[in-house]
Amino acid sequence: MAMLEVRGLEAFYGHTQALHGLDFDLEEGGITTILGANGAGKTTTLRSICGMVSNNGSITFDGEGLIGKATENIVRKGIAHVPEGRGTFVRVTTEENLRLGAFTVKGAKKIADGMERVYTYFPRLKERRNQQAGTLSGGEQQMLAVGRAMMLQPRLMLLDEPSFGLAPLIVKELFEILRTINQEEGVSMLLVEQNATLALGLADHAYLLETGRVVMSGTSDDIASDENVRKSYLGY
Amino acid sequence: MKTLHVATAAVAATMWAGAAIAGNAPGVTSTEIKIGNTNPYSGPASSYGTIGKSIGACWNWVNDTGGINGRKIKWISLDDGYSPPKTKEQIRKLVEREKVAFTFQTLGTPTNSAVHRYMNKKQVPHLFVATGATKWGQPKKFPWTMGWQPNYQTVGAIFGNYILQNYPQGKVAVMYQNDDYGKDYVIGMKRAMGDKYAKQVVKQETYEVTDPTIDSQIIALAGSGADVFVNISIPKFAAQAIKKMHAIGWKPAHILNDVAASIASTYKPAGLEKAKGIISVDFYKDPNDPEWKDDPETNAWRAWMDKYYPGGDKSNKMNAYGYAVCHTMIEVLKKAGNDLSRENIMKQASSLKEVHLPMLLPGMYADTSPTDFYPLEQMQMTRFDGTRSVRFGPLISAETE
Amino acid sequence: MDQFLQQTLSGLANGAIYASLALAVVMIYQAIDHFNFAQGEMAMFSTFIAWQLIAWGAPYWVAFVVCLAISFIGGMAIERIIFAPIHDAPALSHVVVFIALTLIFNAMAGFIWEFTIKEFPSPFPAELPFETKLIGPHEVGIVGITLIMLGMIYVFFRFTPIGLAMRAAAASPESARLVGISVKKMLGLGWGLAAAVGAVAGMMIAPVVFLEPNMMLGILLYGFAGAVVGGLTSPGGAVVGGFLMGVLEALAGTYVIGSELKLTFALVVIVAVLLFRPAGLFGRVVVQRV
Amino acid sequence: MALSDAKSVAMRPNPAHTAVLFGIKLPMWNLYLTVIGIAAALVLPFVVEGFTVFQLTQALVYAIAVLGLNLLTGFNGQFSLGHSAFYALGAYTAAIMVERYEVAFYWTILPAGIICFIGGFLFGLPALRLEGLFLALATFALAVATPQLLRYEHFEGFTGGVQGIDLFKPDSPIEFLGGDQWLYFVVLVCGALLVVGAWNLTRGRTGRAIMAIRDNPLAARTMGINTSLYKSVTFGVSGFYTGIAGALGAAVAEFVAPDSFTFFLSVWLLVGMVIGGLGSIPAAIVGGLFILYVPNISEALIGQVFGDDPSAKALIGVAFGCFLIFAVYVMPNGLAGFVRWFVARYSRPGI
Repeated sequence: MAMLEVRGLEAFYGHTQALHGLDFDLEEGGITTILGANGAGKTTTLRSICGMVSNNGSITFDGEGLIGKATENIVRKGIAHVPEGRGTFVRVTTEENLRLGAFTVKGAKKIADGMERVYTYFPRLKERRNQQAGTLSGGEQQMLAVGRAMMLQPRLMLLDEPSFGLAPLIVKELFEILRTINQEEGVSMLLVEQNATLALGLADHAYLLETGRVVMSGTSDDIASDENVRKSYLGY
Repeated sequence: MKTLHVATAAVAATMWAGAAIAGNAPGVTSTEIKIGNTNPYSGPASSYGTIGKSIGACWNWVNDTGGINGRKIKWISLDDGYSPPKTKEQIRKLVEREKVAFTFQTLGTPTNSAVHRYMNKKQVPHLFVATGATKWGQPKKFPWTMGWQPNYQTVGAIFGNYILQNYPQGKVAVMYQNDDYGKDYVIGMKRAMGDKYAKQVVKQETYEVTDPTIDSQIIALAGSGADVFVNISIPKFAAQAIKKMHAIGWKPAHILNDVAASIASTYKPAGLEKAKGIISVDFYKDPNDPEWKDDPETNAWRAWMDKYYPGGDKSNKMNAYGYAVCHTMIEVLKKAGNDLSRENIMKQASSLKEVHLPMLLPGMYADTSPTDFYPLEQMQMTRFDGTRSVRFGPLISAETE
Repeated sequence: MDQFLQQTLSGLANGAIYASLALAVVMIYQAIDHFNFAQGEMAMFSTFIAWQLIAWGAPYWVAFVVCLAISFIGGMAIERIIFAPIHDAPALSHVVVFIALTLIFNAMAGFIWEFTIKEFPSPFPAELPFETKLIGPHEVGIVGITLIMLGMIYVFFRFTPIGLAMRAAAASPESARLVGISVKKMLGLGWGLAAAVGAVAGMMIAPVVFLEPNMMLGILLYGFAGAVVGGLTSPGGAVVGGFLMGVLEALAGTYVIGSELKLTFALVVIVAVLLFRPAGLFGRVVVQRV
Repeated sequence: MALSDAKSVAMRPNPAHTAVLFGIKLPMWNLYLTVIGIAAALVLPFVVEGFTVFQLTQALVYAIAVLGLNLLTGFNGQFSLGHSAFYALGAYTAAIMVERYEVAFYWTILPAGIICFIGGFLFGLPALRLEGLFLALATFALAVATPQLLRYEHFEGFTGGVQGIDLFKPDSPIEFLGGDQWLYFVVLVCGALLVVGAWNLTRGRTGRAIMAIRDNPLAARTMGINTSLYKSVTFGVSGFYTGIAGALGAAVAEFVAPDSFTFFLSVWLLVGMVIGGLGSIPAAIVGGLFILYVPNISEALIGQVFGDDPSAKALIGVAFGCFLIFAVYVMPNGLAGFVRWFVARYSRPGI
């Protein structure tokens, strides 16, 4: 059984339907990516998993249904969401952001260890630990968002456009760290990206979304070698 | 009580006459007299609302005991939140829509000012307004408006004279509420003291009703080295003043205005010991003064409170005020008999001859004439001895010119 | 000189009153990211509850604790019953509900307890251990209690996970949910704590100004001003702001402009301060890089 | 992104269903409502009693003040608790001109507005640096200071101090119109002119700039909008409206006094604006009616339920508070928001 199973997922904003019956699976330990154009429903898919849009259909995580559950309770099951726009708590410090990430974790030792691990991955955050998080640069805030998600000690991490608005060098650094986290911490990842080249480079599985429907799926290599995908999304 | 029985007995005989005359009088039928009123039942001045409530309770009692000359009182008391434009609206509603016979005890100086000309233009009796300003007694200019309580300027003048007689060399400190009520006392003091006011008053301070405390004012006044303190404030601030004066050890002769001269609502919260020696004036009985513990009039008042206004606070002097003023109105209506035309009501109200009212201090009465629109003008000075306000000196009748 | 010292100390004592209410203001601001206009009336109502318990014969500290508990539960109930259903309404609609609550609490207190002033006991000894005419024991007590509350609130927001979570939930509810914080619970908790802090403020204030339904009208004004001038996100700033209001008002009334316009003067000074420090003396301007 | 596009397509009125009134483009149903509204406003004073006309006049005056506040808050996003100050300034300007200088009332309306425009503009300048609750405090200070200044000893010769100033409302020059009816039409004409003015202001280039500042001040600045100037001018215009309301209100009450213009007036104007609906011009009328009538309804309700029980009078405030909460529950975005929601839901083109 897959770790995350999505069947017939529909999502709505007011009267407008954004997802029209989505089906996909996510295997434990891997990195899966969802590709698609602007407005295809990628972000909506991630928000649906976390119960942040009105939806129906079925989403099961380890066999447990998530539809209708409150966001905070879904998160408590070990799903960390790195949202679009990074969701930084701007008024508090970097370290307090990390502490907030560990809100569901019990035990001071565990939290301290977690924080040390985050600092090992992102030494820059350690330098800025007492700085008001709103004053961090975009790249630093993205690192903070990933670090905060790690603090939850998640089994699944949902990443929404982590490369958005960042310089290419920083993106490269960030994606390498993501790969390390996936391999060393055993965190599964569901990645939404506009930059398909990057995403397919990192992920092992990929789904292609068009106007709220899955139109193609397969391993990253299969998808990357598809003629249409290459033309429309990879641009060569 | 006795007269009420007589009145009830007379009902049957006069019913037909009443019906005939009352037919022409606005707000009056053979069975009912409509009386209008505004009071601040909501908003920052809502503490005064108890006057309107106690008068309402008084009319309930009147109606239970047969009404006046066979007519029940329909008391329409509306909330104006102490806002003059709202008063104007409510008064117009009472006069034009409810078509009341007259209004009675509308409360507040700015609020009554807003309708002063309107009532006189409409020629509707604007009786016994609940404010101590002086302007309610001008029968020539405003023949339809009449005050009731001794006005603030008169009290101020009494204080001024008292200072002249007893502390001719005294240094005086004055604190007053920064509105018409406070300023009227000062005007009265100035009138009585003449140029002595400027000489003797070494320090003046004001407070706003929104001030949380008046500590700062008291310290400043104490710092002036005054040995006489004239305190014109409402109970809350009077109690604060007494406490603070004690705390900083300032012990002048303390003259407190009648508004706050109440054992239950000022002296007790401040501490009876600390209030000892306070000099004031009064014209009606403080029900909490041990002097009136077995007074039949006060006992009747207590019984009435229990039965008709159980939610009311018996320690609140204003409920005795409401009771007394209501009896003034009863007297006027009884005298008017079956001619309840507005002219006659006004005529009766301006020809009260030494009418005793329950809860007034012994020897005092209401008295008016076509040229004297100030019903109550007598007062007596009091000194608080730690348990009761002891009256001293003669009844002072300060005729207002 | 003696006069100046007296005025300053009395200003500080009044300032402690404003500061204690300003703390409640900051508490609710940290919890709901908004100012609760009904805070003063809620505190007044809580104090009446304590007064009633004492009138029924409860010892002071029993009444104190029970009153805190009732206020805490009451605050949570207000959040759950009144604000939860209109959670998505715009901020100004919430302001209208705050105004409505102010009216309701004020009128209810008047209905139940009438408007005559009531004496409320002070928990502090009647005499100070040293001889002075400058300041009374209750005044010293208020300053002490205010500083203790400040310390507790500071520690709560700064060092406890719940305090941190509450600030996060108020400032960025969506992100807070994503780290597993129940924003609903935080809101309720914040309302409860703010009501309890307000109740303490009310019980400290009442012995000075006397208990009656309108007692908070003026104080809320000063407490609000103190909290804003100190910076709404900083409990320490709110306390300093409260003290500042008290001293400023006392000294301005005595030496600058007379008591007639002292409030106006104090407010003008505050607005002037805000012009140079638009986020208050101790508030941090929220900087966010895009 | 695409979602909001879809929504705006749905809400865009069908061109076939629009009409033009005073140069203003309106959807058809809106036109019907406007015509009915105008007709009712013209006929009402002849069918109801004088007292009701008086009440309606007062409600219209409040509506104008609410409109002024709405221009500032609803359209420009600046919060104010200080509009009682502008209302007072307008009222005193009119009263002093009429009573001290014997100017005919009509000639005091515009000066009252202009003085308040200047006052608003000047207050708007320092207010530029303040936002949200800080601006609320500054305006709040203005509202609190106003009655104190009006009572201030040294201004007494001018303001009449605590006693206030009496003034007479203008006599009706037309024989068949009573004094109340005449004043009603004076206020109505002023109100109509101000509504048309507000409409034009908010529809044009200026209006777009004002609203852009509300929605995204940063972006507005980068678009080349002089935000400081627009914000101060909006404050001025808002003051202008409220000042005119004050002058008209002085004539309706025929009396001004410091106690008429306490901070609570600001609160009621705010309540009226929110209940009517932010950023909507017709909503101001609802706001005006609400301010005037709902306290009366609360009072009547308590009277009905508790009869002659004197203690129950204290509950009027409770009833009013409950009405407010109820209104917010039913229409969290005010009546205007409710109507917008209703129209979006039921009158989409083709349905």
